[in-house]
Amino acid sequence: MSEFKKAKDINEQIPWQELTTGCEIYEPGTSRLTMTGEWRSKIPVWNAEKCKQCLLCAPFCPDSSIPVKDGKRTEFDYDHCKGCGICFKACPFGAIDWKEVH
Amino acid sequence: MAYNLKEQLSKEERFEAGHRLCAGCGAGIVCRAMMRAVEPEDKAVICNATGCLEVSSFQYPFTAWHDSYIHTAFENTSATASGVEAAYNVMKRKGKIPAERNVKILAIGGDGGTYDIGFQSLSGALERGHDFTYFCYDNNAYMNTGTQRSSATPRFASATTTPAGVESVGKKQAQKDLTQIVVSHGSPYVAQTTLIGNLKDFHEKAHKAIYTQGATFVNVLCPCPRGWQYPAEDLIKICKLAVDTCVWPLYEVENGEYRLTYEPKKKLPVEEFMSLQGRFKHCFKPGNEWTIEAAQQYVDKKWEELLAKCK
Amino acid sequence: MSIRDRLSGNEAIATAMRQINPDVFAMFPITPSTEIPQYFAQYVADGKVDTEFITVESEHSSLSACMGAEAAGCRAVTATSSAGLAYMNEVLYVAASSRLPIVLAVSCRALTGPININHDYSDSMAERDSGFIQIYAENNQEAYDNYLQAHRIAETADVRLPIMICEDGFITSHAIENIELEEDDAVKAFVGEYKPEHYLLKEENPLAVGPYGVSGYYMEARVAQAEAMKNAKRAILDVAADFERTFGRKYGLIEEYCMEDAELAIVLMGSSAGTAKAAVNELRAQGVKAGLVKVRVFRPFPGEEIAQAISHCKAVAVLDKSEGFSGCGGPLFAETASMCINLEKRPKMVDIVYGLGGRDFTVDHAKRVYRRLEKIVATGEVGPIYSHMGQRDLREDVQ
Amino acid sequence: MSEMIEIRWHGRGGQGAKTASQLLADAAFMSGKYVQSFPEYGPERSGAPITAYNRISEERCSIHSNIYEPDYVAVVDETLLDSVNVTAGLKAHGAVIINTEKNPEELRAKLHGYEGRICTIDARAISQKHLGAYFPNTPMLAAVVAVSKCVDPYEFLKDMETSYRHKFAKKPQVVEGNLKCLSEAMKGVKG
Repeated sequence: MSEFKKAKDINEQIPWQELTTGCEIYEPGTSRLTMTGEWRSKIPVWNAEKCKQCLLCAPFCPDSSIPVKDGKRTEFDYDHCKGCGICFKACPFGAIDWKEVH
Repeated sequence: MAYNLKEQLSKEERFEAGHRLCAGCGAGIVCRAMMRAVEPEDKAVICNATGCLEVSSFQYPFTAWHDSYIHTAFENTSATASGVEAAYNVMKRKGKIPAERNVKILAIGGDGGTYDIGFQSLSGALERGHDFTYFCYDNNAYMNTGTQRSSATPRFASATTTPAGVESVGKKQAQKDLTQIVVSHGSPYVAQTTLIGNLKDFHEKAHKAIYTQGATFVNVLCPCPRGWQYPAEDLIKICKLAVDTCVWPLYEVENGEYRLTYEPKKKLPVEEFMSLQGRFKHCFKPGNEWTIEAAQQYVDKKWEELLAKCK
Repeated sequence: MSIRDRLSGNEAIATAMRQINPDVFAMFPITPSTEIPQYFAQYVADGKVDTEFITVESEHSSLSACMGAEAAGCRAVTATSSAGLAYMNEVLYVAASSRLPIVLAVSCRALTGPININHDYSDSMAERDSGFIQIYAENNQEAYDNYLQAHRIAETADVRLPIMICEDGFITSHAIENIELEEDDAVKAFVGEYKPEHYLLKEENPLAVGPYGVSGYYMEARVAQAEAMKNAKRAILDVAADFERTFGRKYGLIEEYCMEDAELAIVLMGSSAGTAKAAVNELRAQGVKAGLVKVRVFRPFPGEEIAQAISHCKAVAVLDKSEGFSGCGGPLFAETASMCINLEKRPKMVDIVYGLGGRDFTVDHAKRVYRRLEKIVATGEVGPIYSHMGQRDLREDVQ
Repeated sequence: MSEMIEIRWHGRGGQGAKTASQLLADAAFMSGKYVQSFPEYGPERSGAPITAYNRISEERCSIHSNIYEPDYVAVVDETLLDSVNVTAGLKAHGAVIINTEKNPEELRAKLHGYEGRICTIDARAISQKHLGAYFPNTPMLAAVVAVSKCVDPYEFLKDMETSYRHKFAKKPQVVEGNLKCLSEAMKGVKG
């Protein structure tokens, strides 16, 4: 694979000469570099003990912030979770709390 | 193969975290599920109409997409997809892409980019029969510009260009039935779905659409908490009510054959769907009761028509 | 070996396309460019090309499909005119800023209204700021030759911009004239294979095209695009030099005709330049030091070259075949004049808008322009800087 | 450029004046000349009067205007004489060639005081006789060559034969008909 400009090296300080041609991006999923967790005003809290691993919460996360590993959900990706509360409502077992951020 | 949520969620995520959609936006759920419907060994090219999703999922230098992605403009997504498909065909023919490599061409746009400004290019691409799947995330108004009415906005919804007021009960016209219009193009697979349950309905339709040869179409009702004025966390409930009131019936049309994929055990009054949303608040004011009756009559009529087609 | 033939401009362009065998051609018909896709459809039907030919439902979609195809890794082409080009307007800008080297053949035709199918440059001039490279032809031979050079110019690594190959609607597009065609193999060898570094269908890594650019990036992206357009000047000359080595016909950014010692000059474009050359010949025979500058490349604008070419003249008329409605002259004049602003010594200059909607331009018209320039030199009075020629007019004819 | 010949064709949309001008350009091209053939375009439909032009010369002609002072004028449809001033600008040494069964002088009254040479050709009769249908272009083309000598008449017939044998390779009888049509028309010009 040829060497090309990476998104991590593109920022609002670099000169125009260092932008990619036509503002293209050559890597997958570079949005991960954006910490949308900072947008959160409420926070979901996962109670692993109450969780039955039904996984109904995971597909409803608009922010891909409920990682599933080996068929089980794991801790929220708080770097990206925007705290919308959909998972809190999706959980049939009360295993997700939804709290104010303090 | 039977739908298994655990297996689906074990797939590598193809719509990445860190996009800039509003908290609780249905479009993020749609994109993730859409990409799960592409087999892991296949690549995709996503053609995206200008709109909320586009400005949020590829803001330089951050793309949420793991697959190749192109945004050109608002009204031309189907035409752009036509070009990508033509390129795919010719590159395969000329041996520039190995015969065994499979790339699925997906187009996605909101109701503005699909029902309205993008309708001409959609119709053209459907008629020509390019091998691609168009996903419409229908959030019932032009949300990117701030909830102006679209032809997908239901009657009586208050939008910023059809506000409720002393002389107004919101939008005057019923929602354009785009799904039916697409069926009329002779598309080999057309479906309506939304975000309910374990997303089985969505997944099966998306998968069938993507893996049916030809121009296929999936219309997804996709709530917008800001535009519909409901608490973001209630998305699943809203979707479920849309289906159980028959405001948004779930069905598919395969080579012209209609099939209902979900029939509510008890058809709920449309009022229950409307009452959760601020955009219909004025319908519940004294003197406006007729709007709810009219909405109910319209839903009933459309539902009966659909049932007749599904028999 | 060149092949002696006689073709219309449209068939010449279609022939160039056949020889290049582009991957994707997305078409929508509009007079007078329609013949180009029609000829091409027959090539497809007869198996002379293996292009994917898409018959889309509008010009907006034809260029959009070209964008999809070009980004996907293909050579994509289309053709249009007039309202079709205007309808593409939005997508032209997007294609240019996405840096997709699409080749667009334009049979230039007047914009409405009133609706008119004949030639002027109101369509292509309206898109002069779109970011497309624009090259104009005097006749069918140049239309063909320019097309053969187009892909290489557009695809040059530090250019990567879409390109319009413009011919005069009907006057060139439909007139059959002699032409030297090149052998198919020679054309293919000259144009070469398209090898983009990144494309949507590339296996090794994905490509994302067409982002939202916040203010923190937009300015830089536009400067980069502006630099690419500047680079196009060099690329056009490089490709022209190779074209001359390969096929023997010479091209530049501009063509200077009898300009070495010219005192009176016309700056103009397209087929009118050929007609005006006949006037120059007649005037030269009478001892008048007349010359002309034909602007072949309008984008990037060869301002310095034009300014240099006319700097020693006493009076210059710029002939605009489009009304810019600026109230003070057409686009060719505005740009030519602005590029002369810093010349130590510069000629008197006037703008004449002519030939709109197929209004004929004859040798006599060209001679009238030179007579006007003679008068300017003799009296030292420029007279109206901006005027029209060829219209019926209640006012005294300023020419 | 003095040897350049300029010809203007008058016909009706759909009758083939444009095609006739293209055929003449083809013939001149085959004999090694530089040619231009171009119609004056508008949105006219079948039946409307149309104009087409030819320039034929030994060097490439750079002029791309219409022709206002033609050396020859060809009128494919006699009925145009009532509505179109076909001899406008026609040079004194030139000629107008009209498709009609009439004799030249019978038409002078319709030519707006034109004093020059008038030639006529009964393209209908010749076409019907040799091609079995009304294709005025072929006899008109031959008549224009015979009158204008814009290409050598002998070379012209030879080139046309080659062209027809190529074009109608599978229909030799059509070749014969066309060739007879041309040669009879070349001899049948009156005036």
